[in-house]
Amino acid sequence: MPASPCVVPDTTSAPLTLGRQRSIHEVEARIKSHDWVNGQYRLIVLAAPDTVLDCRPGQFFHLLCPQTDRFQPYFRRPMSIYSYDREKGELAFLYKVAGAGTSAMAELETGDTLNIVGPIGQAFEIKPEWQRPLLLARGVGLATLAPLARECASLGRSLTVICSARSPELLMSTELFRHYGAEVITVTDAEGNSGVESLTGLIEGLIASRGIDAFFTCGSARLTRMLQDIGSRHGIGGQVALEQHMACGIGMCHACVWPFRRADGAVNLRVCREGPVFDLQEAM
Amino acid sequence: MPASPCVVPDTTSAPLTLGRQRSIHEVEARIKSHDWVNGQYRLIVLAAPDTVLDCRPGQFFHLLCPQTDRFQPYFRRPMSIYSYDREKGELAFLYKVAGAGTSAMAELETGDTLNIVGPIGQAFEIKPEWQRPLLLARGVGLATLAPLARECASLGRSLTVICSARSPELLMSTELFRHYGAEVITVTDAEGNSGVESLTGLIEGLIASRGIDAFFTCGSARLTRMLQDIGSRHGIGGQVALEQHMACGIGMCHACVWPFRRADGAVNLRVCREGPVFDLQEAM
Amino acid sequence: MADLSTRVGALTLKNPIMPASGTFSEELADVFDLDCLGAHVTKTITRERRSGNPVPRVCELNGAMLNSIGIPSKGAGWFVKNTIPFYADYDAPLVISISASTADDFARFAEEVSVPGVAAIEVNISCPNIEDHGKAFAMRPGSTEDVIRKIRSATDVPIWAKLSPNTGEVVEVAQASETAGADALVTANTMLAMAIDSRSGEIRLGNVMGGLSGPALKPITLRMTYQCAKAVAIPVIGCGGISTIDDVIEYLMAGARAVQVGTATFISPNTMPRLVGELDATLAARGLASVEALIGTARLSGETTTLAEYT
Amino acid sequence: MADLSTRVGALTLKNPIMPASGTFSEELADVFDLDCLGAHVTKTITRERRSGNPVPRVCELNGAMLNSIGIPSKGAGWFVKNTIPFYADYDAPLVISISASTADDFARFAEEVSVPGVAAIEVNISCPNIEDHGKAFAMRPGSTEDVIRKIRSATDVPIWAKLSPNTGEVVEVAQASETAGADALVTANTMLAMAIDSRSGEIRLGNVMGGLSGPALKPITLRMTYQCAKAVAIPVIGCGGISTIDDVIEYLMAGARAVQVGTATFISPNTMPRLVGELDATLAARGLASVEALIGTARLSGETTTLAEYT
Ligand SMILES: Cc1cc2nc3c(=O)[nH]c(=O)nc-3n(C[C@H](O)[C@H](O)[C@H](O)COP(=O)(O)OP(=O)(O)OC[C@H]3O[C@@H](n4cnc5c(N)ncnc54)[C@H](O)[C@@H]3O)c2cc1C
Ligand SMILES: Cc1cc2nc3c(=O)[nH]c(=O)nc-3n(C[C@H](O)[C@H](O)[C@H](O)COP(=O)(O)OP(=O)(O)OC[C@H]3O[C@@H](n4cnc5c(N)ncnc54)[C@H](O)[C@@H]3O)c2cc1C
Ligand SMILES: Cc1cc2nc3c(=O)[nH]c(=O)nc-3n(C[C@H](O)[C@H](O)[C@H](O)COP(=O)(O)O)c2cc1C
Ligand SMILES: Cc1cc2nc3c(=O)[nH]c(=O)nc-3n(C[C@H](O)[C@H](O)[C@H](O)COP(=O)(O)O)c2cc1C
Ligand code: FES
Ligand code: FES
Repeated sequence: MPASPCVVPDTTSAPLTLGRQRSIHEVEARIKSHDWVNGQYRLIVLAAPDTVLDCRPGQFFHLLCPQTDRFQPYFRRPMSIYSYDREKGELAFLYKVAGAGTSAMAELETGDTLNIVGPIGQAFEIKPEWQRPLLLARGVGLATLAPLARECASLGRSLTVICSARSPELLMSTELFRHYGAEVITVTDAEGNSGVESLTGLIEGLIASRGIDAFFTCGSARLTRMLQDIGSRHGIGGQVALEQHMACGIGMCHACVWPFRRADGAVNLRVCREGPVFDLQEAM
Repeated sequence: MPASPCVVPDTTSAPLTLGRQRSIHEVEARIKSHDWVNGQYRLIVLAAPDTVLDCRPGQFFHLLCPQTDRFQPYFRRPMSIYSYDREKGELAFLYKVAGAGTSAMAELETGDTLNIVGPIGQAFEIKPEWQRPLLLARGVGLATLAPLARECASLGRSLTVICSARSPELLMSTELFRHYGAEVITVTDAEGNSGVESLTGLIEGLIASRGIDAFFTCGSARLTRMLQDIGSRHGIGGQVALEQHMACGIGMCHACVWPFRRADGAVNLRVCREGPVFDLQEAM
Repeated sequence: MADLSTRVGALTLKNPIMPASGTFSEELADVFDLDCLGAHVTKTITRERRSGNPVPRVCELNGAMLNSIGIPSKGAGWFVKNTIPFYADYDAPLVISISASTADDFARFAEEVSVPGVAAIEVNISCPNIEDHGKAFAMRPGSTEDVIRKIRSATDVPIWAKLSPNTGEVVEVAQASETAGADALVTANTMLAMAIDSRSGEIRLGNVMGGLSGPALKPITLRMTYQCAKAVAIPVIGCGGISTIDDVIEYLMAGARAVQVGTATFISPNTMPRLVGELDATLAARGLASVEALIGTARLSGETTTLAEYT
Repeated sequence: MADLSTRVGALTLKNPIMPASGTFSEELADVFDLDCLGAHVTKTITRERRSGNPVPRVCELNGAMLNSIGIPSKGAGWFVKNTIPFYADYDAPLVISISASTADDFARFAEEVSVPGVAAIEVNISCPNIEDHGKAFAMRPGSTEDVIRKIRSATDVPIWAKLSPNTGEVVEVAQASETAGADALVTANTMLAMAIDSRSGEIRLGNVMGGLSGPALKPITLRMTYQCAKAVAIPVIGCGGISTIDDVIEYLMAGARAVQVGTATFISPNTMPRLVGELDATLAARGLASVEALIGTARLSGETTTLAEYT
């Protein structure tokens, strides 16, 4: 029996032998720019082919961080899409330099390439009845909510964004959110207004004053729980983007499960596949 | 019981806690130059501290080749001292770029550092009765014999050197040997004069014409056996520098053993410790 | 183009590259055409629904990973109704991996999943995560022979026994599998291991211990493959740490008739199609007409020095 | 300065860093002052002269090595006359490693080398290279208990049992050692493995198979250390893949009271003195007064998510 050789998608230009649909692509993307946003976060902008730019807010990519002298990450690292632009052929990630992988990634320079797999996962859904959403972002959760804010803007939603960070220097993208027409409120641990109590007060106020009718959040288990409470009291729905340790990133390994409440009992769902965006109230 | 902390020799300037003698040192040496000698061999010259420059011909160093993108050697690599110069503070190795370790090493640039351990092993001994030695070097064996030629010259020995290589372009250091006053003869596979038969004829002739009274060789099992034959026929003694795969390089692991004939039967000796220089006739 | 096909017992695979159980699923069809693989191997399932182990379920090491996924399972019914039909669209043979806690349950379950579309059943008698910290059927020849024999009498579908590196009796377990009627061996599953965060003291898996996979495992499972291929007449399928074409070739040389790729797919989802292409190119470069020409060719170097009798 | 001392049974070591058998010898005194080590551990010897295995005896892998040195030995007489006296010049306790092919020979040999200057006898019941491809006393609790009991009755010197990762019964073997009277366990020896040159098909060790050591081994032997420290009351000494201070700390956290450094010394002969210094610095940086404060502190993360019962 003669072998039918495999075509490695994206890395060769040969056509597929069978026409089944492929939505996730592995590509080497060249770095257009790579800058520090503050002392902890970097923004990396890639020149990306059309194939991977069919993105939606809330989706992520799985990045192959390089091996360097000092850092030998093995797994890929999941990163939310911070922005994507088909016209410019650009894809950007905003990330916190933390452990081995992100530290290795931080050493990449303009002109280097980064191997990326994506776009992956379920995007945010802006339901028709959600006209006045509140976005609550803590730390890096902001990267995840940025494209959602753009989408809300383009759908004409009246948008409120609360950005929470440890200190004012670590607040990011507030200008970007304003640019999307959002009312932006910042709270920080340093200023003492980022705790659950004061935030609850603030949000209850916003519900009254601005008619908030949906919550979107990312980046903090504590704040997610708070929004669940407020949401259930006020009958406000919403979505949360979760983070969980991943291996494969595309649904094969079941590393990234998280428990969810469902009508027929609790279930474990894969953050990489059924998520990373989930119904706010279902997340446990 | 309070601990007495270890002093890591060479990497700190603290004095030793106990005065026992140390002859082998691990140092980071800076690269002064690193050039291709021909298509296969590179010469690396290091700025080395006095501690490691108490060298003798035939000894070697154990080199920690770097980890690079393409090559991840794990063991050190043994390399004969090609030259050493206490006054200039220089130490040089002439090496063939072959597998992972030497290929990784070849990527080092002037100014980089190389971690070296040495000097190690038993040196050549130029016995008083050995007045007219013949040095027979094949390929990289030449690197090993170069400092011996210098020593012979400084001891006023009348020196003959046969350099054997695959092709004339791969012959090296013939000028260096001439500079030490040696009569230099080159043979190559390409010219068809490097085989055992023609070399035997050549050497028998040299014994007659130049009164050769000792053999030193390195780099070829075939030529070693040939010299053993000629030597035993003519009652000419000598030494051979052997190569064997090594792990520790300093005598601990018994990886590098080689069998030798001794009066009381065969024994296995460590090339890194009892060698790399051995009696020509004893090597099996 | 070289002949990449290989036979594993009664099955002919169009090439020797297939996924390892638990590191592959329908979702990979989002990345490449799954029909370029020699076979499809599904994640181990159990008859009943199960949730698997607590998170964190994975951690990365230098050139390796640990997992304590366990065997989350949607149950036999769901699997037969949803998973098996998905693979019916492909030409590549479907190998399903099953597990159970007693030999009788194993046999009953094997019978239940011996349905059209299943080309072979891989029996995961070696999963180190479930039950008593890594003890499994595959630890002992006796328990292996018992479970395989019972499965054998319950199904006509070819049986692949997936062995464990956690036993000191690999050869005996391999022979017991053969004796009991297994059609092929897979060498091997993950090795029981552990990791601790040196800063916090936290154990890095929710289940404390987990299975080591990836490149660091290769020298161990390559050894098992060689041992088993020498010890049994049934085909052996190599598995453990394969990520490069050299790895594939080494396993074939050690005697494997096919190989399974696991963790490497997590690092690059296109690893398997890449290896198929590289295998073809390597055979061509070496002037070999077929994969067959590589199988079992490992040998001692002629240059091994004979040492003296004494040191 | 922190208190680096540690107790291993009756012995107090000034620090927990010592060499692993077979990766250390008198020659290392050419590199640094051996008295900075917690103990000295010699290469395994046999009573009779032996030559060890054919070359090549070692090969390098990615972040690991294989060895099939075997046990070349100059014999008991030479050892007692030459090696033991060499170490008498040092304060660090001397641990000698012995091997034999029967339990009775082991006992006789232990008695013979129970001479002044020997602080402990490490019994290498786990060397995977000799005799039938890796089968050794340490593969089974029964054979372990038998050999340790016989040695116990032949000597009063503390006995350290060096365990093997090649068994599926680590915990049982550890407990058997304790029951039979061992004073400490060393976890562990090398893991049986193999390498093939993918270009030539040559098996890379003259002995076909050999022992895996170095960083790739760590997750396996760290797991064994944790298992053993939980299962026995006697001290456990960790060994396998240690090359950084983080490795040392992880073993201590897993429950080891001391550690042995092997292959890393081949890569940098100053590894052990460096680790002693770094251990001191790490304790200081963490505000810990002693090594003791780290031992056995590994624990599960409080943040482990409780999953749903079903998938
Ligand atoms: C869907 C998704 C989207 C994300 N988007 C962003 C983003 O836009 N910007 C950003 O800075 N971070 C984001 N994160 C978190 C980011 O993945 C981790 O910060 C990153 O993996 C840490 O890697 P490291 O090498 O710095 O840390 P290490 O400590 O070296 O990581 C070790 C391992 O733990 C995993 N890990 C550690 N922290 C996390 C975490 N919070 N979530 C998941 N895995 C983790 C790593 O992936 C790796 O496998 C996202 C996570 C997920 C799951
Ligand atoms: C005492 C001594 C002195 C030497 N002097 C020189 C010299 O001056 N110049 C020079 O070019 N070469 C010399 N060699 C040989 C040199 O060590 C090897 O060419 C080198 O180790 C090959 O490494 P690699 O990374 O290129 O090959 P790889 O194939 O990656 O090596 C794999 C393993 O095999 C070992 N190995 C391979 N070939 C040899 C060999 N011939 N001898 C010992 N180990 C080997 C390597 O050290 C390594 O452990 C010497 C060898 C010894 C023992
Ligand atoms: C995340 C993960 C899940 C696995 N699940 C299973 C499984 O369900 N059944 C099984 O037999 N092996 C399972 N394995 C083991 C693999 O099939 C394979 O034997 C092992 O990972 C070694 O191969 P690798 O090094 O190529 O990954 C799993 C491995 C990983 C990494
Ligand atoms: C070259 C070599 C020789 C060894 N010889 C012995 C030995 O004689 N006796 C023994 O008990 N262990 C021996 N070992 C095993 C080591 O003592 C140690 O258990 C193992 O290498 C794991 O530690 P490491 O990863 O730090 O090297 C040897 C290991 C190596 C690498
Ligand atoms: S990371 Fe593998 S299933 Fe989500
Ligand atoms: S290389 Fe270790 S003894 Fe020679």
